[in-house]
Amino acid sequence: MADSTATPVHGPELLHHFSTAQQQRDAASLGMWLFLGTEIMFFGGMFLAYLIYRLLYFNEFAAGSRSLDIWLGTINTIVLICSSLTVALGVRAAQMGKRKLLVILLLLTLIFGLAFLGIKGVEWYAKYKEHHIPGMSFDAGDLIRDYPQIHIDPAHEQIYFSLYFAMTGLHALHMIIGVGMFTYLLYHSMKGRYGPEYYTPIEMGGLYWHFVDVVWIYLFPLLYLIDRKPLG
Amino acid sequence: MATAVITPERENYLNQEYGIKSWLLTVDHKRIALLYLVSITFFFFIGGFFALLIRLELLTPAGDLVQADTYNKLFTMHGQVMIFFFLIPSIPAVLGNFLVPLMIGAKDLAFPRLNLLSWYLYIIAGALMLHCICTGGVDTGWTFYTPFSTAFSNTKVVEAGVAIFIAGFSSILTGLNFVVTIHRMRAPGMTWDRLPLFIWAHYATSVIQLLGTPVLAITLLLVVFERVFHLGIFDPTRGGDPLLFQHLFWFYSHPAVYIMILPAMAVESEVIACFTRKRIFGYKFVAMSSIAIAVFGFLVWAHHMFVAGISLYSALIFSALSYLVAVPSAIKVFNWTATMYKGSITFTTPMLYAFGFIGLFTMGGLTGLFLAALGIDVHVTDTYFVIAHFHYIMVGGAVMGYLGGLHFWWPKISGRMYPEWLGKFAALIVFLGFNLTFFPQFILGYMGMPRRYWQYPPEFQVLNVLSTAGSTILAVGYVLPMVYFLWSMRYGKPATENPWNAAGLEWKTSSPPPTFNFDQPPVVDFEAYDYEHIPEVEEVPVG
Amino acid sequence: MSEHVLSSKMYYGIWIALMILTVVTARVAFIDLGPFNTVVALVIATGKALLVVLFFMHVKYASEKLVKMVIVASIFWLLLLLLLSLADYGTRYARHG
Amino acid sequence: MFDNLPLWPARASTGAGNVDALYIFLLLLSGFMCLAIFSMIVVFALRYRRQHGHEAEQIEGSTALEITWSVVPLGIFLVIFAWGAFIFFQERTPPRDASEIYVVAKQWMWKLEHVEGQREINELHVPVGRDVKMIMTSQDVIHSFYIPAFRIKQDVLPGRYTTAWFRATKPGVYHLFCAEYCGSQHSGMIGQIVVMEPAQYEAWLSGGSSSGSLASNGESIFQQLGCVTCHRSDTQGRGPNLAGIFGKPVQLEDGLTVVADENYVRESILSPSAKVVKGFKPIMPVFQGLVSEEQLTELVAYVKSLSAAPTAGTKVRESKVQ
Ligand code: HEA
Ligand code: HEA
Ligand code: HEC
Ligand code: CUA
Ligand SMILES: [Cu+2]
Repeated sequence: MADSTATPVHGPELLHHFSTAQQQRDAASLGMWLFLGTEIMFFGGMFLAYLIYRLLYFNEFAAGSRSLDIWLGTINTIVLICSSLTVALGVRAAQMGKRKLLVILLLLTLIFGLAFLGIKGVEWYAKYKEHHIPGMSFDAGDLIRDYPQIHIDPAHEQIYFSLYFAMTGLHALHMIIGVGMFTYLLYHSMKGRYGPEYYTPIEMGGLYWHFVDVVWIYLFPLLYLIDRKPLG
Repeated sequence: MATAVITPERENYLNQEYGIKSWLLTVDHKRIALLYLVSITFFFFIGGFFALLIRLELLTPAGDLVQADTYNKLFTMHGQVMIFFFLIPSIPAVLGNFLVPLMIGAKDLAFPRLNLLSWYLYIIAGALMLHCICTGGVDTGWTFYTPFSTAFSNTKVVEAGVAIFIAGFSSILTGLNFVVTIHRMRAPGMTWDRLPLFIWAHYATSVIQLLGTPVLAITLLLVVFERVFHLGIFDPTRGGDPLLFQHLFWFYSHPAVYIMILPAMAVESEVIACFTRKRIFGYKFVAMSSIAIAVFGFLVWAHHMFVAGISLYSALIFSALSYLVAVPSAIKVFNWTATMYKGSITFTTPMLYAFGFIGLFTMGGLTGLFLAALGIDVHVTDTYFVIAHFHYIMVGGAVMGYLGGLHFWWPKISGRMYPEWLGKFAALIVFLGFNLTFFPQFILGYMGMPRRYWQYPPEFQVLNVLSTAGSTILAVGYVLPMVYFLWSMRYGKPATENPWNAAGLEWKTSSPPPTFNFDQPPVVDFEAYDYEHIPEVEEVPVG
Repeated sequence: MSEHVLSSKMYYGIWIALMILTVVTARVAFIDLGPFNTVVALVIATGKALLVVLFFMHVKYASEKLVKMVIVASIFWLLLLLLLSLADYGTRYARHG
Repeated sequence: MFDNLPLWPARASTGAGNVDALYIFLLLLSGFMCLAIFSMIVVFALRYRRQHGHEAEQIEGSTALEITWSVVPLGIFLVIFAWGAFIFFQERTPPRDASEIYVVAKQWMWKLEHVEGQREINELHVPVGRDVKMIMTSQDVIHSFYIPAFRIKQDVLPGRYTTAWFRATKPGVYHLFCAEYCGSQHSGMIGQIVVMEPAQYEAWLSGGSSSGSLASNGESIFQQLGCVTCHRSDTQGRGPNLAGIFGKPVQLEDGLTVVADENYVRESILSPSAKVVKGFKPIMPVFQGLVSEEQLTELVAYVKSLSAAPTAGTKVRESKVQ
């Protein structure tokens, strides 16, 4: 991927070692998909930790999940879905050579991406205020008070929040990388570099963006919706 | 290396450009292979140096040469350097990098810049590791077991963890590049059933790198987080499970042993075919066994945890699965042996290494079967039996494969022949020194000597002395090739295009190859190992 | 990868479906379904993920087999990690259902 | 001759012979395989070495052969697996009436406590011919309890109990090693297992100083920490009556059932909310951090003693000691 995006500024550029443009594009696409495969395993390690501790410490996970702001979580999911739409439309615009539209859509994507990060930041800040950040005078006392019906071990509560921060943190890191990537793509689209003959970078960036969206699609129910039903 | 370039008439990848910059900014897979060659050799000697210190300390039962803490750092860094900075990149990043495009008739890997990036990642990781070594080191064992690594060790765990994390990405990128290259860049006519077995095995290796290494990355990251922020994920006092770390670690690190051995098997298939002048017996089965190893290799990781406190049932499952992965290895050994039947065998240096490989790998593999047997593993786990097992495979197998391959393709890489008699002599020394070093360790292990012991009960001394003696011989055996390879770059006999009279596309271009590998884009209309169509020459022209 | 261009209507359709599913999953979480809350949440998430992968990422129309294999293999490996680990955790504590 | 070069470890437990038998079988099998493969290689290498006028004969391969040399080894492997699993199963299932020893590992020593109350450090006395079960935990990192002469090894984990058992067969002094790397003095975390004739052992037992049986110490801790206020010996307490629960299945609030083993009791004390007994409110306070690892073993021993049949061998002594 790094190679195809770094080709000289004008038009469809065929790197020396490929024999056809098709070959070059297929290579980029396979490379990107393989990379996304590795990403699945990267997040997979955390999913395993999540699965084990959720089975062991369900109460604490439920309480932790309740303490998250479901409104912000849902809104953020929607924001990401919208950004995925603009990305998909952006790839389409590039395919069809609508350069202006492409620029607008990329811009929108960036705005959605930044909005997501902003909302995430707000949520994290709330957690900071509530002393729910592990390692920073963590305190689950409020949860123990708020949910007297379920018994909460503060140590196990901390494990929930550790995983919450590890998972959303690494997801946010991916978002930040995505924003960087899309800024680059935006810059080159404004220079009119992408069109029907050459849009591989847009397409590859799009795949990455959608993937990060898919990860969030799972993180949302796993972290926010563990146990929201009314307490008996 | 840049200065020692030879000057044949033809233009080739070595003499096309000169100067440090032309090397550090190269995107030519062959030059990157040489960059890797130099850097992993460096780390091999660092790791070897630690090994010698370990062996010297163990000469006497008392801990007298170094402090206990120093000893702990020595074996930790020996393991980490040897595994992550030498063996995992060794064959793939040097020989694989050099040969994968040549063997399939491509001009380069699919992503040349990514290839260079992966070398830079390796160098960054290596520099960090070196910094860590020089400023105090780590003492967790190469396995980073929690909660020792997260809460008790006072050494530079974070730095080592980050270094290995980065090295992991280097490894992932190499694997990614290979898979894409093998899928997309084959020359016309190079169908899957014409691929050299070298390519098949590298393909399988890459798959493991892609699917396993990310798990190591996240695991190390979690260890770092745990150490810095005290998350509690691996901390038993907070309800964390230290065994979760072991599951995650071995999910990568067992398959990683196949990242180390598959490429060596790749080399042996080429070498044995060439020096028996035969197609490898059961080509399809050997090819498929590589894939099978890559897949089954992921199903057995908890055999490193039989006494760690996992449940009885899962121990049974993982023990049974461990035997499954041994079958494809057996297939390979039997097929190589069968290939020699009715061959026309020459005893060149690479072939001697191949003999050594088969013998020592078989012994290492068979002792793996001991370890996979639950009842026996309980007794010998964490003893020198395990140490002997994996050095037999990794040093006896993988390093021999690497050295054999380096000799085999040296004429292609450097354009010069190495001195054959010295090569054979060194191979012999390596073989003898190796066995003297590691065979006594099997006995030590069954006697009950635990590993990672700085001092030990006196009755173990004699065997330890033998082992230490062997390691000094081994050191000579390793220094020799380095010396004569360097020598040959200037004084060696110039190599012809195909000095071994071997099959394969890499031998159909000049030695050393031109920058884009082939003057004419090759078209493949022959099977792999078509030795029946290659006339025998009178004398194998060795230098 | 062919240069098949999907209609923008299709994209909007998928987008609306994703929005609806998001709202549904958030609402359903408040209804007591016993152990099925988790199941429903995961089924919906998987449905959404499939929509994104198949349509936004063009796997359904424009991708070759190899890409599909890569996806299936990665998910399969993830399941290996999860399920084989559960072989330990599921039986380690002497717990009965 | 083998004084400073012993080649085989002492065999001093009932299990050791089983392990050796499989080991010898594997040695013979591997030796045979090596011999077969190596001699084939040597013979081929000499017989088919390059000669003038002799070309290599191209042979494609043979599916029949391939299948043979996959299936036959697999069959052999399965035998090894089954054999090894069988031994392991025995190693992992302590006999019901084994006498118990509590082991607490810490950087870098072994603390061993007999139920009768004897405490030892880095040394364990046991009689010949008795089944002994170790219930082990660690105060800090992972250690591993290893007695080569008995062919047993088990990692000792912080935060929970693991167990191992043996039945010594030969009097003598044997190595006790820590086999899991645990920091600076890992190699110094060694000790001795002293196996004695039963009579000698009794003498040692009564000679040694004892600070009360584990269970009786546990009882007094049970009083001190106020456990009795809730766990009374009738059914009136706010907590369940603990008599007779050990080793029996316990119904939990969430519908599941667990067997009350050492780990369960331990968890019930340290983190009571993790598994709440059916019919009770989760009101029991968390004792994590309030009891030491030793006190915990004593409490566990006490809870256990409440379930022991009054005639059980180990319990008889209890009144005598102290
Ligand atoms: C390249 C490295 C490599 C390779 C290829 C292997 C291959 C194998 N390993 Fe090894 N292993 C390590 C490197 C490797 N290992 C390392 C580094 C450790 C220790 C890590 C640590 O703790 O630090 C280790 C530890 C280790 C353990 C854990 C020991 C312990 O700590 O308790 C086990 C247990 O099952 C094991 C088993 C096996 C098996 C069954 C194979 C099989 O794949 C072997 C298959 C090969 C053969 C079997 C030989 C050829 C077959 C025949 C000739 C067939 C004929 C035979 C018959 C019919 C009997 N290994
Ligand atoms: C690829 C992997 C690899 C390789 C090649 C080696 C190579 C060697 N290893 Fe090692 N080893 C491991 C991987 C490897 N090892 C691992 C993973 C562990 C476990 C660590 C742990 O427990 O955490 C281990 C542990 C280990 C131990 C056990 C330590 C302990 O548990 O206490 C021992 C002891 O003998 C040992 C010895 C050796 C020897 C003698 C060599 C020899 O083959 C080395 C020969 C090479 C040389 C001798 C180099 C020659 C160089 C010179 C002579 C010049 C030196 C001078 C300068 C640098 C200027 N190794
Ligand atoms: C405030 C009252 C209270 C105190 C004090 C108390 N417990 Fe409990 N204990 C309970 C209750 C209620 C339960 C059942 C609910 C549960 O499992 O949490 C229980 C359960 C248990 C169980 C599991 C019993 C079973 O039937 O499975 C054990 C073991 C136990 N307690 C031991 C102790 C010990 C040891 C102490 C003192 C260190 C102690 N308890 C102190 C109230 C108490
Ligand atoms: Cu305790 Cu090693
Ligand atoms: Cu393994």
